[in-house]
Amino acid sequence: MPVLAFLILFPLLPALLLSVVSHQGARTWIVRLGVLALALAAVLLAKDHLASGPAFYSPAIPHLEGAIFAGEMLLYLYLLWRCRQIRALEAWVPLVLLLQAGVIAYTRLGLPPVPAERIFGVDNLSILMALIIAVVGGLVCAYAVPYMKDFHDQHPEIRDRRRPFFFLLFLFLSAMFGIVFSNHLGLLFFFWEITSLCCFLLIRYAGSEESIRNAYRALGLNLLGGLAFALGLWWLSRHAGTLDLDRVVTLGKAGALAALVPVVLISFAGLTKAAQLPFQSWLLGAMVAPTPVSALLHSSTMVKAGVFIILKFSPVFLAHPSVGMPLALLGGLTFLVTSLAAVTQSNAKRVLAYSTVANLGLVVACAGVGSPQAVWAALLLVLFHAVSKGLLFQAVGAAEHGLHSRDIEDMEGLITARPALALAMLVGILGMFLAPFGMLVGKWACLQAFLRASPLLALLLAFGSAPTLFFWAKWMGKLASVAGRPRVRDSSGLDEWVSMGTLAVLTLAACGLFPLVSRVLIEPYLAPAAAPLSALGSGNLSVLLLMLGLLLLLPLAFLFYPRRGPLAAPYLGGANRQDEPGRFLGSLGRSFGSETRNYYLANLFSEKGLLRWGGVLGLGLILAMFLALPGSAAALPGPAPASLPAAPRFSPLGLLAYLVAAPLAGGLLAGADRVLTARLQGRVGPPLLQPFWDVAKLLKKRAGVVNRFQDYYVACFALFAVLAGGLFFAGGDLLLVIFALTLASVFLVLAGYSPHSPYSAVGADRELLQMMAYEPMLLILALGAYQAVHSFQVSALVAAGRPLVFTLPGVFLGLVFVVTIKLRKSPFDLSTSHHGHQELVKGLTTDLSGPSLAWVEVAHWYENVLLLGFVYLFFAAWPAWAALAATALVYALEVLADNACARLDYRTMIKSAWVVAGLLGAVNVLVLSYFGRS
Amino acid sequence: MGTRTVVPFGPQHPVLPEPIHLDLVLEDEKVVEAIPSIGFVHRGLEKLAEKKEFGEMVYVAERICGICSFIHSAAYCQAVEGLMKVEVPPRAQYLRVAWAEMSRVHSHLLWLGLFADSFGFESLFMHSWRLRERLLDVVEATTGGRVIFGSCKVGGVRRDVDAETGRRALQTLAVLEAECREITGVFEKDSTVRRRTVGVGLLSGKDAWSLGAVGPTLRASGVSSDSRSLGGSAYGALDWQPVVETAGDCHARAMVRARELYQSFSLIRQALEKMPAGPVETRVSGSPSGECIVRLEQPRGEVIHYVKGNGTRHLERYRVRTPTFANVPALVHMLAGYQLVDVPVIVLSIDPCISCTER
Amino acid sequence: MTMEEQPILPLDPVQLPAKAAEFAAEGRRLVQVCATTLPGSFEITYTFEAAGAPGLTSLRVLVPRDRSTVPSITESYFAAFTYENELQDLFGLKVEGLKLDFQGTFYHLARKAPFSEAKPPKEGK
Amino acid sequence: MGVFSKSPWILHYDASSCNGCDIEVLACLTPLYDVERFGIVNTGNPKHADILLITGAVNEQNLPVVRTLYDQMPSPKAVVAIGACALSGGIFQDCYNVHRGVDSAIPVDVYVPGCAARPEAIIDGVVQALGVLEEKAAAPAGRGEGGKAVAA
Repeated sequence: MPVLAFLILFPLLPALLLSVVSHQGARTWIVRLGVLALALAAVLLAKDHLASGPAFYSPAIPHLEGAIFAGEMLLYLYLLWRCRQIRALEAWVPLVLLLQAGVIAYTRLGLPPVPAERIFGVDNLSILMALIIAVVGGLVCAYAVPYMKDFHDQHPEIRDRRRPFFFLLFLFLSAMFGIVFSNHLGLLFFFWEITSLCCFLLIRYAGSEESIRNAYRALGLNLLGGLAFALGLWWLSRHAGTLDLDRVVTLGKAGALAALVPVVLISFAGLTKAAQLPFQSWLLGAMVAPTPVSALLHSSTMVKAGVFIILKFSPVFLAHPSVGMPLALLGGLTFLVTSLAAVTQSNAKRVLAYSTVANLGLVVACAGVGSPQAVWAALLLVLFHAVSKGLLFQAVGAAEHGLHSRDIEDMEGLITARPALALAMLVGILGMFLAPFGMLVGKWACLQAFLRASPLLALLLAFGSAPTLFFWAKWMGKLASVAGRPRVRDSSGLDEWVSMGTLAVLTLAACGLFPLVSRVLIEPYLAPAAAPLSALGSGNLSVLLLMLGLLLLLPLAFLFYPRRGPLAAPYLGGANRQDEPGRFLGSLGRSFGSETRNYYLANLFSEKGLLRWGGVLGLGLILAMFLALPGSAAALPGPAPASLPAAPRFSPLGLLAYLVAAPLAGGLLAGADRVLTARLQGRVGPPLLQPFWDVAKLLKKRAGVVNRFQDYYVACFALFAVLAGGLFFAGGDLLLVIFALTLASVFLVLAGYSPHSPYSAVGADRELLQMMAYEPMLLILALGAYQAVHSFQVSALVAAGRPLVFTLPGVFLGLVFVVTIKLRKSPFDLSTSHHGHQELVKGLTTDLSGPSLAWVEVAHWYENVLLLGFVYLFFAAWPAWAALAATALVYALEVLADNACARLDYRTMIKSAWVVAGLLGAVNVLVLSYFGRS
Repeated sequence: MGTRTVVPFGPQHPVLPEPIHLDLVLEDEKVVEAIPSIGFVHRGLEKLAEKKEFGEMVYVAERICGICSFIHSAAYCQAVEGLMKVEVPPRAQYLRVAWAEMSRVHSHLLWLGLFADSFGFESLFMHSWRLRERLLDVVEATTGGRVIFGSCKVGGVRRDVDAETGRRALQTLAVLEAECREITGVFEKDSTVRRRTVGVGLLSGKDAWSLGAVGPTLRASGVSSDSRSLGGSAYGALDWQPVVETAGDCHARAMVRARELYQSFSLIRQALEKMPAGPVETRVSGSPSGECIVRLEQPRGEVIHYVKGNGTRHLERYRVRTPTFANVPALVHMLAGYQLVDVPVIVLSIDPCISCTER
Repeated sequence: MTMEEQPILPLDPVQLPAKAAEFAAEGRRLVQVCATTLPGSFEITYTFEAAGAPGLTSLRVLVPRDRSTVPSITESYFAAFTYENELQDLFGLKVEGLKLDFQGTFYHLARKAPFSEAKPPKEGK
Repeated sequence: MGVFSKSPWILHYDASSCNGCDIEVLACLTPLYDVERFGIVNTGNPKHADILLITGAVNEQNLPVVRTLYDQMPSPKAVVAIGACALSGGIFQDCYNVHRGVDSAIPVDVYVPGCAARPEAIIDGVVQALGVLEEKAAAPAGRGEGGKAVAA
């Protein structure tokens, strides 16, 4: 109890000190010591409580209810006074405020008082949240001290109000601790409204017209949530006679409307705070605040409070899917829509904001499902997101101070201009979307949880993941593009680097440490029977660790890598200027540096349209939640606990066979492709073994890379492609295979971005578009396989009694369709092509030559064998010769299509691949899950 | 820092057999601006007229371009013959038509292949060029050359085609014509080809005319303009009609050329069959003086040969305005607003001949 | 040998843009622009074709060598930019009011304005 | 025979040729001649190419382009000049914008005469270039560029 009180109350001390101190040195030390104290206290709390389990405290606080009421009324008065700058269109803000005040006043004064039994509570969820708030939030505060000094140095026009600023930061932390430790909903509500207040004041910090308007929007939407919260309190006071959170959850699970209605109302409040559709606009608008505020709002406070309360209710949603499922779908929809919206953005902070909304959508979806597996996934997501997003916002802030821009396009070439910062940003981005890093593990867990609850959610995740892949990877590409910009000295201060460094290390470590976090912190919180970690499979965890190890160790290889050949200029159609090889002589005598710009796909979908329709659907789902209330009074039995999948069986023999035989088979397949193609074209064609000669020749050529990063990326591409295939043929987890394949492809894309040549870069962009096109279908393949045999293990799929092609005809056709893209066959050989010319010369591989090109080729052979392995799965129940014949037939058909089609454009590719995935794959999965489970 | 991708398209680019350069300014893949740069094959051959006598200049004229070779030599000869008031024997007139149309078939088959390559349809490219070799066999049998015929001279042609050679040529052409139907059918109907060509590179008839476009580029936009209608050589005596399409897009341009294949087959057949007996050249004496503009229909459109003589063995001015030169403004006009993938298709759709353009 | 009608109308360079505008209004197509270097001047011929009417009509201007400027017709005929850039690069003429002016980079030449020298042709052998 | 003879990848560039030789180079790839039988692939990208097939006389404007393309080809590499113009400037050697043959710009290994060079001659030139490539691959790094051979 004392530690708990310390966490809530102690931040007020630095807050008050900082509100009077304006000396930079003193401020630095107050913040450092304050943050250190908080972090230590949080760790202490964790240490004390992890062993003892959940605990409740009811200290005798005199006049608690009265004090809360008084505090709330003061808050309303202050906010009302603050509303004096509003415009006519914002008149709804004070209206909501007054309504809320009225509801609270009526509840407190007009209804008999409800006794509080358990005022504070500690469980593993609140410990996890406390750790995030103390560590990540604390680091953001430390980062803010030098940042804000720079900020005011650079923006002399903005009034220096750093004293209230730092006061608000620590007040925010205090209120967040209050929220996570309060079991008394009345008290929790008070802290809730304080965070709204802090958020409002911090957003309007710059005092510009835009910041004031956005601050009012944030306030209004949060007050709207607050109104729902207040109504919930009123309903509880009137019908349930308790305001204790744990009691409400218990009542809710049992199906009492007295508790169910407030649960939905308070969840609504959580949705507004977590900026879910259709309330996402306030969080986007909050970008006007200085970067530490964004970092704080997105990583450890505010939006996390929103999902925290919803997660608290997850047992209720598990028991009442009619209420939980619309909520889960709303989360899934938010994930899909805002991920797509992020694709259209070039403003780094907006990309980050949409990504936050999207990931919180996943957390909400998990909470809506409510199963132990889902909650486990949600907690992992909350943790990893806090770390990575905190890091990313800080890195963007630091970049902004150097570049005077937050546009991703302006971050081009940061890898050589500001390597340390670029590395921090790259780690943050890796942490957000790629295996083996945190968020991807979280998404993986989500997928498993969704599959057991509703395949529809899993499909939303499958489609939503593809755009995240696209926008993160293109950002990485910008950073990695070696644009020959001069090295810039870093201006970031020590505290900024400590903060970013710690978070970067945490992001990397999360991959290795998350099983520990899961065992110690998260699993005890879940239902006793649940063992979600083992559902991922311990073998898979070793694979993840292996991947991480490879990623970290590979750069070391460069110490021993011989520097062969001089660096070459990028390919520029032969128009390179002799004096400056990176520039070219254009028309009208103009001289250009090679300029490349990412794709924003504004001609495929618009941010506005997405949000409008997403918002309408989101409102509909919220309405559905309320409408489901009357019918859900009777508690449904939760779904039977899913049986744990059998321990993965790894077959070292398959792995070995793949490692040795795949390049042979891949090379022969490539040779057969060329011979067959030649015959179809009325030619004789090359010898069957030609591809081997080609690779042997390339290996003997002198290297001519544009920069040395290219070799690293190509090595990673080859390595992870081999790893993906090896995993598959060892009978491993299909999802992990797909993740490893994605990781490999991202490295190939980076190899394309790196030379900063328009041809390679457009090729890389197109490769990403291709990935975005086929990724949903690959995930659907895994989903379908799971529906069919209740396992992701390739070994289980091979052992299926009935050929999958009969169970999953739609998935099979969809797969064949996207394999065309992945095999680089017409009509979808957009990014590079094995034969024939295209508008991009050789696209992605234009600036690779000699040995690096050879490795790309060999990696493609490995990849192609893996892809045909996917196809083989559908026939695996047949005798091997028949299955192989069927697979060969599919390959021959791909070659035939390659020779019978013109190349289409990328828009057609994305649309058709998604439509095919949706119509064939997704429908197949849904049909199987609703009708096939007999 | 720029906000748009700038792609240096060429001068070396595999989709362009000849070097030109475009500064392509892109947003995503949308072409916002496309400014051409030429001159990579500019030799300045018009000025050779000062160094080579008018009779030798035929060799230069037919090397303005290795694809449009024959018609360049024919146009040059016709221009000089016009200055010198030389009457070319009728048999030579018919032979000139036959060879001109053979060079059109050769050029169009070549173009169909390159056009297919521009949208990544490699096998269609291969088959177009496979058929073209058949036509080159006929060319080789009648002229001795494959791409540069060397058969035209001032006053007539250098060699005759005997009856047996003519008969065999017609037989080969009949087989070839049947095989061409297969590939032009793909260009016309294949859904992926249509997706890449229909509605791409739109050019209205009005724009085509006012931008000075010529040949299939102009005729695909609904304007019936064909220099062969002037009745030069033996065209006035043969039965044919200009091929016109109305859609004004890349597909229409391909269709004009595909249909012209069959028109050319018919013209070759008519010319070889109706060819009167007699000599194939007139002796020329004296030196040219005066000036003359001759227009002939190249596979790529109207070509202008302008000669000005001053009574010496050397022309005072020899000037060639080639069809691609005339089509460049239309090309620049067409490119803006389409996608990067459409650029090769649109560029190829005018059947650019840079060697001609830059001389 | 059939020869079409090819009238050539002499014109003062000053009148050129107005005449070109008139031709454009009549719907004539620009067929070619051709320059010839004469001993004391540049002879520039602008050839047009009227829709549906046979024959080519040419306008001919003489630009004295010492003046070397000629007005552009790109206002009426955008397509003339290729010809007029060629005039600038090959003949060393200055074309005034040229839209899309390559400023001497239309061709990269080994020799500046190679056509500007009026070389008396050798007499025949 | 080493690996270079088995997998010669070519780059074709037209340095102010009249197209005659260029279309014959392309014709080599197509069904009648089908040089892919010998592993020859037209890459269209200097960075992937082993043999530069160059047609036409080098002119003022493409001189830097030819040099850039040659420089961007990774060693070992060979250059085959195709056609009368590439050999000497041919009929255009007196033109004001022409720099004579290709060897005035970059080292040439094999000369293929003809106007236009016939596909058979071009293929023969490439075959000779294979020997040059093998020689250069065997020679110590940095040496062995240049050299001469004449195709029939």
